[in-house]
Amino acid sequence: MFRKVAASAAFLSTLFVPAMVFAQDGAEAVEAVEAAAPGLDPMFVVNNLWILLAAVLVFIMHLGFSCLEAGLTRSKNTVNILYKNLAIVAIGLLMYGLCGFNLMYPGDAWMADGIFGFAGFGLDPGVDGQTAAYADGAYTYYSDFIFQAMFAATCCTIVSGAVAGRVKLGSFLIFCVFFVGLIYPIIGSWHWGGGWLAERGFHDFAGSTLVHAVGGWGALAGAMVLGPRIGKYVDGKVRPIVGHSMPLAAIGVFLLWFGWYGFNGGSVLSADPDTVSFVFVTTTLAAAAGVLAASVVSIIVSRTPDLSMALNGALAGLVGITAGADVISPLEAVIVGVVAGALVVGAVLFFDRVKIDDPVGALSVHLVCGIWGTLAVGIFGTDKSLGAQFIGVLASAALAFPAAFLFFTLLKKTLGIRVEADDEYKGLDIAEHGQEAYGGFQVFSTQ
Amino acid sequence: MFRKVAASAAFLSTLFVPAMVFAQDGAEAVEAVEAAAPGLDPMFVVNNLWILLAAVLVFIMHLGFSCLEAGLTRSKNTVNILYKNLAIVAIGLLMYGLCGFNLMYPGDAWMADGIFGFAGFGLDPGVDGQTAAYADGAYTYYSDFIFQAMFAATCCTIVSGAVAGRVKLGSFLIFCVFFVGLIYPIIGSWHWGGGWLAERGFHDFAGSTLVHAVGGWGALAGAMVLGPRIGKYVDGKVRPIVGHSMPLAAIGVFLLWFGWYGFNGGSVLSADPDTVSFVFVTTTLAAAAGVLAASVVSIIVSRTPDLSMALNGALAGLVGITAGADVISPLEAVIVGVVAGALVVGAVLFFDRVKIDDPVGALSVHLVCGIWGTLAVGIFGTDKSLGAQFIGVLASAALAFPAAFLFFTLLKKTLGIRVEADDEYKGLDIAEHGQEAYGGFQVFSTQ
Amino acid sequence: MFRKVAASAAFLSTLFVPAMVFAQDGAEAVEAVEAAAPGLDPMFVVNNLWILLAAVLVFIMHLGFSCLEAGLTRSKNTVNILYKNLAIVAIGLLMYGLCGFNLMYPGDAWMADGIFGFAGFGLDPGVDGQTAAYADGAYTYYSDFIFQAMFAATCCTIVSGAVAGRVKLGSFLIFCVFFVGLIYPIIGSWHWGGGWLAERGFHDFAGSTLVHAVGGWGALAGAMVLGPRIGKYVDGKVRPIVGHSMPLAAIGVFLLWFGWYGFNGGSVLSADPDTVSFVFVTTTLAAAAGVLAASVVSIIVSRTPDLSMALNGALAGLVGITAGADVISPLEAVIVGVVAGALVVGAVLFFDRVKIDDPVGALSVHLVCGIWGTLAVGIFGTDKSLGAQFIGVLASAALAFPAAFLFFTLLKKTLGIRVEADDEYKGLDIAEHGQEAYGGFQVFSTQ
Amino acid sequence: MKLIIAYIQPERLPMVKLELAKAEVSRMSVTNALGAGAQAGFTETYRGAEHEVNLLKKVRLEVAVNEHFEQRTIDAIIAGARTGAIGDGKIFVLDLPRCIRIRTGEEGSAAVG
Amino acid sequence: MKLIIAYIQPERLPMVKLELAKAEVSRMSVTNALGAGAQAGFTETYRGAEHEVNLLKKVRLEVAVNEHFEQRTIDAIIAGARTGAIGDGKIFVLDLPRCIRIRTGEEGSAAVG
Amino acid sequence: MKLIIAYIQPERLPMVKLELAKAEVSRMSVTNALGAGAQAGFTETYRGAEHEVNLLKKVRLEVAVNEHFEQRTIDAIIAGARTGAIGDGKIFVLDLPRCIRIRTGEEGSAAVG
Ligand SMILES: Nc1ncnc2c1ncn2[C@@H]1O[C@H](COP(=O)(O)OP(=O)(O)O)[C@@H](O)[C@H]1O
Ligand SMILES: Nc1ncnc2c1ncn2[C@@H]1O[C@H](COP(=O)(O)OP(=O)(O)O)[C@@H](O)[C@H]1O
Ligand SMILES: Nc1ncnc2c1ncn2[C@@H]1O[C@H](COP(=O)(O)OP(=O)(O)O)[C@@H](O)[C@H]1O
Repeated sequence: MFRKVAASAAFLSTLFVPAMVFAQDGAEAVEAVEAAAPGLDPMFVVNNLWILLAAVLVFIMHLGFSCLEAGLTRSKNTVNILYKNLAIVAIGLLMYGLCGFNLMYPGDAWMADGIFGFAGFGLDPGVDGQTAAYADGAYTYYSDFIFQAMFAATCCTIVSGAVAGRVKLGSFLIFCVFFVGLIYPIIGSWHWGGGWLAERGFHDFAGSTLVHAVGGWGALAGAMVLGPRIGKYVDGKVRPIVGHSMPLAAIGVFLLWFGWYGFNGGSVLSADPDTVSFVFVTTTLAAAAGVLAASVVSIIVSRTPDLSMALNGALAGLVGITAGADVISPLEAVIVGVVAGALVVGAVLFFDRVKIDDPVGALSVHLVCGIWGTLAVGIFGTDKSLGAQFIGVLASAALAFPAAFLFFTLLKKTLGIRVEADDEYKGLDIAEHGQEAYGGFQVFSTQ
Repeated sequence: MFRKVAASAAFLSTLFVPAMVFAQDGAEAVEAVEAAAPGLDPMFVVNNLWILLAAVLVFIMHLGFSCLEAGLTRSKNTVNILYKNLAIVAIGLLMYGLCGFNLMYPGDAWMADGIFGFAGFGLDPGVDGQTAAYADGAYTYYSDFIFQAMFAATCCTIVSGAVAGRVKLGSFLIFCVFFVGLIYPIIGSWHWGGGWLAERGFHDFAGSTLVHAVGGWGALAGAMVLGPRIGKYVDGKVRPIVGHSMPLAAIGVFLLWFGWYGFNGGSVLSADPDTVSFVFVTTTLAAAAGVLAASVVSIIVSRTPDLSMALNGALAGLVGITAGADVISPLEAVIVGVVAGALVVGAVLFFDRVKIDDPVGALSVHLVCGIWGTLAVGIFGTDKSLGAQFIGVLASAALAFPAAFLFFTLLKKTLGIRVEADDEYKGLDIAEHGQEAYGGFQVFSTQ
Repeated sequence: MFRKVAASAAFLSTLFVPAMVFAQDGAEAVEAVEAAAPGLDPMFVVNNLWILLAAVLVFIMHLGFSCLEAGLTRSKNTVNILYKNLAIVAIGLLMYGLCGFNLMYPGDAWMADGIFGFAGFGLDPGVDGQTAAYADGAYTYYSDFIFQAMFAATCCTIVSGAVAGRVKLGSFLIFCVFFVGLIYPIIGSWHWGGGWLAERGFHDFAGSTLVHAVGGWGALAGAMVLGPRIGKYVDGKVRPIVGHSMPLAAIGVFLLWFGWYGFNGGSVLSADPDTVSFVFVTTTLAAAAGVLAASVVSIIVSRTPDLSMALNGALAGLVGITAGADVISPLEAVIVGVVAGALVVGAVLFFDRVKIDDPVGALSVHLVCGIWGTLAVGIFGTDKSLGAQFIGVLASAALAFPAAFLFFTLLKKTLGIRVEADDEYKGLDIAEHGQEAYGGFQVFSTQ
Repeated sequence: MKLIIAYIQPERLPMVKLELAKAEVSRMSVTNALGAGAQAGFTETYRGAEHEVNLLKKVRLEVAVNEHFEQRTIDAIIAGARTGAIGDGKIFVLDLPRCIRIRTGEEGSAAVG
Repeated sequence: MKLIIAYIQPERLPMVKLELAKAEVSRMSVTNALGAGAQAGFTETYRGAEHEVNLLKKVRLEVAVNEHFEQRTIDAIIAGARTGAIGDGKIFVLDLPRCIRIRTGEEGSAAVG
Repeated sequence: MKLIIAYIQPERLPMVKLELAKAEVSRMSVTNALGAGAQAGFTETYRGAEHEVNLLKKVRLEVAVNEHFEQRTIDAIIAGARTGAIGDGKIFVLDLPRCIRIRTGEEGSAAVG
């Protein structure tokens, strides 16, 4: 009971912050809406529409993540995972509105040049924000915000997968406030916000590094500080902890792939037929190649085709192509996907060997393939420098990992971040929520 | 057996009506399609495309409703719920084509001025319907129809959730024919069809009242006439009847949220970058705020974070912002969402206290938050009158609730609307369909 | 063990082919992307955007197929079905890029005039491919490819449903390489590629014949060569083998319906408001009518409303309208849907009577209603010839069925296509993958 | 000692637990089962084909008790489970020569309670 | 009276029910179970890690019969369940001193049938 | 022969199997069960309403053994299942007069092993 109350208190505290400020966007905003309309440039309208649709597609990726993570873990933790992912989306969106957007795109408000900037709390389209003037006729201020906001929560969802089945809900959500509200946008500002990485010629089209690897570093930190789930590594051997629903996992991956057309396609930041269609093709081929490569490698490794590996393979290909979807040719995209698909299987085995327990393969997919994708730009992209790509990878790692590691350690020392063994046996659904995911079903769990 | 045949007969009768008429739209329509094409205004094309895409997004909300309702009820009623929701969509779409659209948008064909009009059975785009002339370059006649038709079935789906687990299939579908074919479009005509509410300055952007509260009144009538499920209220105490699949429920809510971008965004009725992006932001923030508020309140109430409440919170925020998504600022949208999220938890407790059994929280989400959202427009919207909002809420209640109540009572007296206790124990899947939802699974049901 | 290794080897071999070539699309492609951009025609941009979005919608149909097929079969084959469908998508996309696209749209590269042509391996947009010049301002080369590629895998997925529960994974995937890489595009070239069927006035708007019936013929061949599942027909009687998850099946059908707006709507090949909105309406009404007709007929036949039939009814209506969605009026669309919905139920009974075991109704939906839809164009379409439609139906049957039958027979004689009885009892999940779909759940399977 | 096995209708479980509690029997084990008895089954239809289901859902109770608790346990189960309709279920009583509590290693009567 | 417990292969249940019906035994209770016996298990692989599964799916039958039905019940089960392959299962027969029909309170032989 | 029934905590099953294997008992049947005993349950909340759950997940083991294996089987189960905490479970031992192997028709001691 005490545990519950403490966790709840911790959790509650994460909610006050975003609800508090949000100030600037008051009356002016509404008025701004009332204006506009006539004499619109159709190109502006269609570009903007695409960004909005891309945002909707990215939104559904959160359902994809939820399903994948729930499917690949045990049924006794399902309520917890769904709750966590829903809360992450809500927290991510509100925190991004509160401060993330203005940290990531500080405009002229750099405090440390190209390294840290902040344009203030809340949303403010200003005078021209909702007109074609805001972004050269590509999209409005609010379209910009909503598209970026949908991205933001992603990086925490990645962490969520790696810490599933043992993390305390309240502590984890506090971490999310910190990670999505501060770390993610700061790193993002270095490149997408026009900071120092942008100036060095680093190229990360839709975020192999800025989103996926950053989330992956957080995931690594979390998995390391937490330690493996009970029963995963016994007497030096890996004991598989089988996921409870492969259909859920498959739904998750297909939805992620589906949403990725918004993730990558929307990152063109216009509806330019040439580039968007090109990005669609590279994205698709890399994903398909990732599936086949992961299948082949998993057949070689375990003599049977492992569905969870094939699913991870699709995501591996997608993460891999994300950095260079606009500059890597279709043929090369296949290569990027093949390498990513092979890497992901190897990485799953590797992390198990070093006893870092990652229930859904978040590290293998997002961290490993995120890095691979970023470097692939240096290898295949015309006029791209492998050096710059390296710097980008290292720089983001240098902030994301230690920050996450320290924060997790801090939480561990204070509120605690891991549920007690007994609760882990019972499952987080009963321990943290007093609910079961599958009322009436006989689930036989001896782990 | 007799019951089954009677129910089937009742059900069959619901199907003849829509299949019969549909007359006007014959050869001319096809010819109209053949024309057009060259010299199109790109703005018309992009506006129209957005309406169509919004219709597709609204369509998937029906899957959302199906999943949510199935997930939050027991597994023994799952086939029934899925069937009901599929049939509602089919009936809703056909009835709306048969008469609903022409009742809701009578054009000049008002019979009682601003109160009741009917432009005849079937679809008829007329000469200009498929050109830019139809709606000032915003969309074609068929786009208009399909977008509105997707909305229509929604109000019956809301009712479906509240009567789940005990209603007779045939009787319920007959109710749907009546509700979606008559009541919903008549109320809709008062505002969106340009009737008397429109003239009074009532503002309901995408239907907090016209869709959600109207559905909610039907749901209230249904739940009252039917009475609670056996075992819900025992010796004056509430005994929870736990839903059978939280993943299904979560999939449902995410899909609803996803589709809501079409529901609200499409209600702009053009792709205007300013308004659509604004609506996306208010919609998103209200949903996120709803999640957190419902979480906090449910933690306070039951000491643990209740996933089903958090899920309802998202919907509460969405329903709440629906009336004013275009006139409420982002900051205010957060407030609307917070209030809605808190309201929904309170309402669930309230309805349980007064022993109105609403398995999925349809009343709390759609009725209570629909009213709240409509009033919120009066509170926050510039130049909006709280009085007019009140009138709109009352007027729609004054038709929707008594009509639904009478019709349900009529059905009760004639065909019967509630399955027998024995069938309720067995579950509607076996009782009404002779099928099971989860072939082979051991489901342990002692309720 | 040997079986597994053999199957794996067979499977591996399917992967080398697509990975090998892909050559032409190298550096030029990337450069082509770099160019373009300024002075774009907004109509080009919006048309192209619609094709891309349609491709995304068609993509999610693969999840729909996966869910439907998994839901309507037993839980012990779920991993296998999901894996198969994921692999089909990957193989389909890569094979279509490797050769399918250039077989289906040979341009001037006809070898046997109007019958067989091939424009070479790999993708090559050429100089103008990514500009408005490629398709009269409708879409780019890569948009064209991606939209068509998403279609391609569909025909194998149809086959997949009919052979579920007993086919060997490796052999089936080899069949897919053949079917999607050769047979499907050749037949497609006859009509969509501008071949001999196109010249004869055959009309198949979005593929009732070219996609659905072709897939259906493959499915028929597969089901015949394989024989029924053990226990389906015992002592001359049909013993139902109940699907394991109706929610999965319902999710599948709703997603298919959702994606069909891209399938049919995108087949307009432009965002023309008139035609696209018209197609949306006919598509929607046919689906709705299909649901109700299948419900009514299934009530008459089995005295209870069968959910799986109602679900098939929606698909029946959709498949039925696909050939003529652009030339059949809304009223006629309802008729097409009603007939399709009735046909599908009759066809399910028929195929069971002749002991062709089709677990998910793929033959009834795609083959029977595909043919019906194609002929319906001749019946209802203005200026369409029933004769030409017949020729199209027969011609595609004349290639698809024998080719598939021979190839399946060949596989049967060599690698084998059916798992052993013992493995069928255990389920393909354990037999072919060594995995279970629902870890921890107690599933009671006595079939 | 006796091992009492009872098959009851699933929806009677809460009542049976209540009656057992009144009789001061609080330990028991429950499994779900399918039962064929005098109760008629139902017809399942799936895709046009019918089949008779005559294995109906039941709950299986297992209660180990000391001799002098035997009758009151049986009475309590009957009190909770009886509706008078076919399908109410059966009670089987077996001799239980040995009973051990795992935690303490206690045996016999002390271990049962 | 006797309580007959049988573990059989799941897919033999329809046959066993048929044979029992022929032997005029129509009452029984069924649960699903996992069994370890002489039958070899299989290797499950998941994300590169393997583990041996040696608890295989079985069906557990419980049939209470009068003494003179004991042998024919056993014979019927064997007739329905035997394939000759390892894993066919086992039959255990227990003494059943008491049996009560909940609906009527009947005891003994009358209650069993 | 004896039929040993044991209720244990689900997560102890792997240990119990290990100990049984050490004791050369490799045949057994397992079902999942819910148990009420001395162990406290937990409160489930759902949509604001609470209810007490006191049927907790347990695993039920059934092992048929020859007399001279009785004690070592019991000892093995205890060795694997005991944690010292409430809820560890119970072992019930029944007399097993008859045991038949379906595959061969063998009876008695030969069939048990
Ligand atoms: N002889 C038996 N052996 C095993 N289980 C039995 C036997 N008789 C009845 N049962 C169990 O008891 C349940 C109820 O039996 P049934 O004959 O339907 O009830 P009633 O005796 O009230 O008519 C059955 O479904 C079955 O699970
Ligand atoms: N001694 C035993 N105690 C409990 N259950 C047993 C015992 N022996 C066999 N079983 C059950 O019977 C099933 C079949 O046993 P197995 O030895 O595989 O078959 P067979 O005797 O035909 O070789 C096992 O899976 C198990 O469920
Ligand atoms: N008298 C009994 N009859 C049937 N099952 C029992 C009985 N006593 C205990 N059990 C089973 O054993 C499990 C553990 O019992 P419990 O009393 O909680 O453990 P302990 O004896 O270690 O305190 C229970 O959950 C129940 O399944």
